[in-house]
Amino acid sequence: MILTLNGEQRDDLAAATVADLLEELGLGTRPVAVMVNGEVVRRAEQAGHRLSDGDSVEVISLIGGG
Amino acid sequence: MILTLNGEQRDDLAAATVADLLEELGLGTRPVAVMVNGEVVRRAEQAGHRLSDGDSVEVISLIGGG
Amino acid sequence: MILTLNGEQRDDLAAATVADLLEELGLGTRPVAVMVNGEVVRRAEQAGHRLSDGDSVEVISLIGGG
Amino acid sequence: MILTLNGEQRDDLAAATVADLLEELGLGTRPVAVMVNGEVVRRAEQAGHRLSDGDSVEVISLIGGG
Amino acid sequence: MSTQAPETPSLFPHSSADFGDAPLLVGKHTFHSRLIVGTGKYPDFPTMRQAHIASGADCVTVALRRVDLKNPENNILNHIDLGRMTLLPNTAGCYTVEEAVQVGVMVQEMELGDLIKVEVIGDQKTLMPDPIGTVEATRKLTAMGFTCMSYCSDDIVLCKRLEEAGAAAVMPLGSPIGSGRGVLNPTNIRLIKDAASVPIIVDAGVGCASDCASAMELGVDGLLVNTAIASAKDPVKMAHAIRMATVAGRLSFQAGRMDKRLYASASTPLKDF
Amino acid sequence: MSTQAPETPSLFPHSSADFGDAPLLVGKHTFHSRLIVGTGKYPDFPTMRQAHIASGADCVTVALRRVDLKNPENNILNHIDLGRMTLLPNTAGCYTVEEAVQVGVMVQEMELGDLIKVEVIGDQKTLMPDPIGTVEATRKLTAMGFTCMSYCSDDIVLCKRLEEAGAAAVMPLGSPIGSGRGVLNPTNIRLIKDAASVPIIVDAGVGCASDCASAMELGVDGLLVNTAIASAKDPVKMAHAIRMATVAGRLSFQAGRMDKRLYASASTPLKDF
Amino acid sequence: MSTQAPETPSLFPHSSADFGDAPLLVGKHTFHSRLIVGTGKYPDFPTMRQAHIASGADCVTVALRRVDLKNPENNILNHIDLGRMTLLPNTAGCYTVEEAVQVGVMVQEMELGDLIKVEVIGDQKTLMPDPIGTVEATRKLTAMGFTCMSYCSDDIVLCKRLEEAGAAAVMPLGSPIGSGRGVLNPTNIRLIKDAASVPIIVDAGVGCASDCASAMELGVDGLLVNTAIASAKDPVKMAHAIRMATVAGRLSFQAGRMDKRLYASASTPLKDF
Amino acid sequence: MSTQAPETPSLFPHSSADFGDAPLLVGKHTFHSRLIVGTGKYPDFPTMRQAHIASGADCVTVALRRVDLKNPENNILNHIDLGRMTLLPNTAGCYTVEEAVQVGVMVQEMELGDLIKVEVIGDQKTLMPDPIGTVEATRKLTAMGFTCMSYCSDDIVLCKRLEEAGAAAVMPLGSPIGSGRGVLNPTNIRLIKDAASVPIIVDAGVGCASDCASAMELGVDGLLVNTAIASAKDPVKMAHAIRMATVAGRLSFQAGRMDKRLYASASTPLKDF
Repeated sequence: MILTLNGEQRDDLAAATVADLLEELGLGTRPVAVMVNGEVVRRAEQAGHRLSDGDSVEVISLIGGG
Repeated sequence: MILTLNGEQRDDLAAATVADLLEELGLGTRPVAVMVNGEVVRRAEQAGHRLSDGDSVEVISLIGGG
Repeated sequence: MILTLNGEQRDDLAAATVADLLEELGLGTRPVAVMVNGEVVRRAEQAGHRLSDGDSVEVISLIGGG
Repeated sequence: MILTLNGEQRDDLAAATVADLLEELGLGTRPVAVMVNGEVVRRAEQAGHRLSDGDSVEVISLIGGG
Repeated sequence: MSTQAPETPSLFPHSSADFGDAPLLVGKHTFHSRLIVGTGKYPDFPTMRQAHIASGADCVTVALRRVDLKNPENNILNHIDLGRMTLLPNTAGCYTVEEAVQVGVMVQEMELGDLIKVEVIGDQKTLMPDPIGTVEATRKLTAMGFTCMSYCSDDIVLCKRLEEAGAAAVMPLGSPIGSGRGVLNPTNIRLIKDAASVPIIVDAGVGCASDCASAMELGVDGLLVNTAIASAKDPVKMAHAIRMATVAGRLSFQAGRMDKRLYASASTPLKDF
Repeated sequence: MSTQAPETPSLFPHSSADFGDAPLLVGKHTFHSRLIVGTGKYPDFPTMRQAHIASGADCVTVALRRVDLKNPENNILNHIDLGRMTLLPNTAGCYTVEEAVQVGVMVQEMELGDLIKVEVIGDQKTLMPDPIGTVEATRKLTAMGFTCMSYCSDDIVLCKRLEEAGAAAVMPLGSPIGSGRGVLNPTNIRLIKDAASVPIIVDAGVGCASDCASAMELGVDGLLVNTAIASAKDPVKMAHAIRMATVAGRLSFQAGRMDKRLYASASTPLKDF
Repeated sequence: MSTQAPETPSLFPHSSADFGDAPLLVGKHTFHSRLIVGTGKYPDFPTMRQAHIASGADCVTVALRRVDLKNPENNILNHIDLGRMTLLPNTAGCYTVEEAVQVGVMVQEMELGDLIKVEVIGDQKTLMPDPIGTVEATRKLTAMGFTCMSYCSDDIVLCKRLEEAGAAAVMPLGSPIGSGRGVLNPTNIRLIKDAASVPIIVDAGVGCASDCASAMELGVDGLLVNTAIASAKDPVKMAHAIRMATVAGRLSFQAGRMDKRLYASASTPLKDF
Repeated sequence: MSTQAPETPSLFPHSSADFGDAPLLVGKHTFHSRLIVGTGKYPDFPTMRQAHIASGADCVTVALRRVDLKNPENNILNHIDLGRMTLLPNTAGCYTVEEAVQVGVMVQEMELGDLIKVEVIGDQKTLMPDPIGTVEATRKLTAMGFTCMSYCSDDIVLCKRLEEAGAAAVMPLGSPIGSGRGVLNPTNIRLIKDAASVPIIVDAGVGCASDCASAMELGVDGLLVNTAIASAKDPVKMAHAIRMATVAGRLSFQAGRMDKRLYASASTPLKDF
């Protein structure tokens, strides 16, 4: 399965769901938000949201800003 | 018939229509606009627009401004 | 003897010298400077400097300033 | 005879006096002032002021300024 | 202090156009002067008329208000040189889009032309314009066929939105109306001009001749000046001053000023003797 | 950006005198223009000559330096309209009273008239004038018969001392020479003018037209401008701009500006319908 | 030039609250410091952490961006003292209301609290906020339960509209973000504060300590400062400076400054001998 | 508006020395604070004393005048903490060199120490110092053994001449004494500091906390403040504000401010999602 993850094409990921993906990426404890194809996938839906070939996934967290 | 004309109560006016009123007021040649009860009475309708007791009439023209 | 003391005419003073005057005025412990007729009378000379009728005496000390 | 003329050494000048020098330099009609060895040579003295070997001569006129 | 100006001093230059500058184009209108003047606050009409002449302007604002029925012949248009001047009726005093549109209808009824100065006030104390209402009024009045000249704050994005809403000219204020404090934020005016595709005319706030020259040196296309002329001690003389300062500021902008330096640079070469 | 000015645009107004203003009186000299111009830093003499015409000035500074013996015919006086212009030789570049006096002797030798701009520099980096040396040089040059116009800082008491030393005009700087930053301390210039019995002429620092208008609005009697004209991209157009801004600033001062307000004051009466 | 500050200088005063001033109340939040700081542009996280301490602030902005998947442990929250600091996530970089709302959804997902700095940009070059979009985003985010702190231009009416749309604090900019030019239009900021019922916090534009003191002396409720600290040569020392200047400006406002005078008034009585 | 400051708020920081800054050295004297305060115009002595404490200053000006013979015990020295404060007697009110020297003789008679603030006034209305008299008085008082701190205009060359005449510190004014208008010409103050080998202390003109921070950011060595504290509505609170603003301005100068930009620069990275 090929995903666009934070702007890069990735074919090395095993995750089937959004929740799997976050775990696979090692982002467990950190506050993150996820968008799939431009829509936010809320926390409660992440385990149930299956990823499909060609999905565009954005994993968002905090950085410095003013 | 009592009109409110530019904010003052007037019972001394004979005019039956907006067109009559403008003539009675001696404003013939000057550009003016007329509102009756908050609505502009367009030039083409002024002869046909009859005034009624209690109407509020505003006769508007130009003054200095910046 | 009449002195002009800090701008006022005074005939009520018994002091014969500058040193006497300072003591009579009760300015003992405070830093003051004295001018007689426009000249500063230095500390060492105050005991020896006799006052004469008509002398103009200025007793100067510190006030607030910026 | 060697002169320092406006900062440059010159041995090519025939003039014997300041007046001669101005004529030799072709500055006749133009307002100029002349200093020899740091002193202004006034107009009336220019014909009589003989130049000597080693003299430092400044010929001054107008330029643009603000 | 003041010396009396001669009765009819020459009006050269009327405007920067007399020095070959392009005219000010607003919609289909061509103005030779980059200075627009008002008709409010003058001590009397004859002074206003003389000040208008002295200003060199060919566009003039007017407002709509109740006719004074006790003096129906007291008509300001008798005191404006309509052969030279184009009228720019304003919507001054409107607090809503609806009021501004209603004024527009009346302007059309009175056949005053297609120009309108769009003004929707948002605050009674400071008389500052309402950004959102002004955009909406500009959109509606443009749809009604008006050539809109929209009065607004010096908000950079707002000026762009007014242009998108159809404004033929955008008129940011220099400082609060009638305050006479000049352009308080030259940076904003410069950034507004940089981004604009329509003329930028500074409206409100200039108080004296140098304010006009400074504003024009920012590169804006024109100025609208009322109180600075009308409330000067000698309005006619001030109108001359402001006419010339506007031209001077424009030429100064075009001539390209010297660079500023922190330190000095001699204007006379170093002494060499 | 810049449009071409026509070859010979009218020069009305030459100066505020064209509006009935009194001329500028310095000692026994009467100048119709309140603008004095320089001759330094111009790209070439023809441009300078055109800029001088465009400025409307009738007084012009020059400096004394070594004749260029390789080009003895290269005479700046051939490029100054001596029919109109009065020469104002300066002592620029002098660091001592003695040097300034020596320049005075040469000015007399050259029969350049009785005017002299007294300048004694006190600091090589900022080219700021030496207050004490300038007072002394003014005293000595006045005793030699000169009508002194003394260039100085904007120190209020110093300006008074120069007047007491005989200066026929006092010329405080607006900002460092050649910096083009305008009048940095308008308060001082105003206080200097308030206290003065001789003309106050702002010399040095103005950079553009609005700087000239602002300075004149402070009430000063005149301006001396060199670099702002000579170093503009288009010196002739800038000379026109500065001529008109100087007139505009003078008229604006005389016309009496409106009061400034913190808050707004409507130029159009309140809406009544 | 710079001398080394000791490792852990005392932090007295943290804020004007140490002098009995009321805290800054934004919605249900109470901040003891009137200074809010950012997390952008710091040379490194340890410097940021030290600067945060030196600032005395108890509120800090953060932004949402893609996780750096190559460095998933590089978590800015590890470098913010969450015991003291309240997070203020921003919608920086959003150009539409929809984007801003989407950021709001993500902030809720990440359980970052109810505060949000609403920022809808309207111009790519100047990064100036979009007045209309910001009002609309404020309305929507407020409806979603957020305590909105809305970043905007210094348009007086716009600030009122933001308040009406639900903003718990309004944050006009002093000058363009990151420009460091201070408050360009103090008049506007003062008028905004006069009219406001919610806290006014100047956000963007201050460049140094005196800018902070000046802004607070206008009477505003607080400041948001990022670049002035982060891009100083010595950010920690600048954070101390800005902390103290903010307190000083607040106390100076409260203490009631002396009247300004055009002329002098002796601080020492007249000489009498 | 004003909240009550607690009775004895901590005085940290007393001065920038608490952050490792070098002390202020004037001749043989070492001051830990860069703020010098006055004793004029206070509502009463207890307020003055509290304000002095709040200022953190360790040097204080006093003046010489006739003893009030009706209240010979009314001695200002009883209200100055002589354990902490060094006295700086001034020659305020002197219009000639001779008067200033006479005050110097009296200061010696009164054994007030070797410091003296040299002030020779040149104009009764503006109270501006006489440049020539101040140089001469500095020379004479230095020869008498005084450590002179000479008060003067912001004339760049004059400041250099005062240093050459022996001044241990030069004290240019920011604006007319008691006017509270801040530093009117920051360019001059910066140029004076650049050229100086002795401490430069801005004396006169600051009116509020931000004026102090701004002045210190120019790089000067210290400030002398009287009226801004004494004539504030709440002098003690203002003294705290001015103490902290002086420290903040010093640290801000040392920390090295960010560069100014005409345009914006985002403090948050571009949006990437």
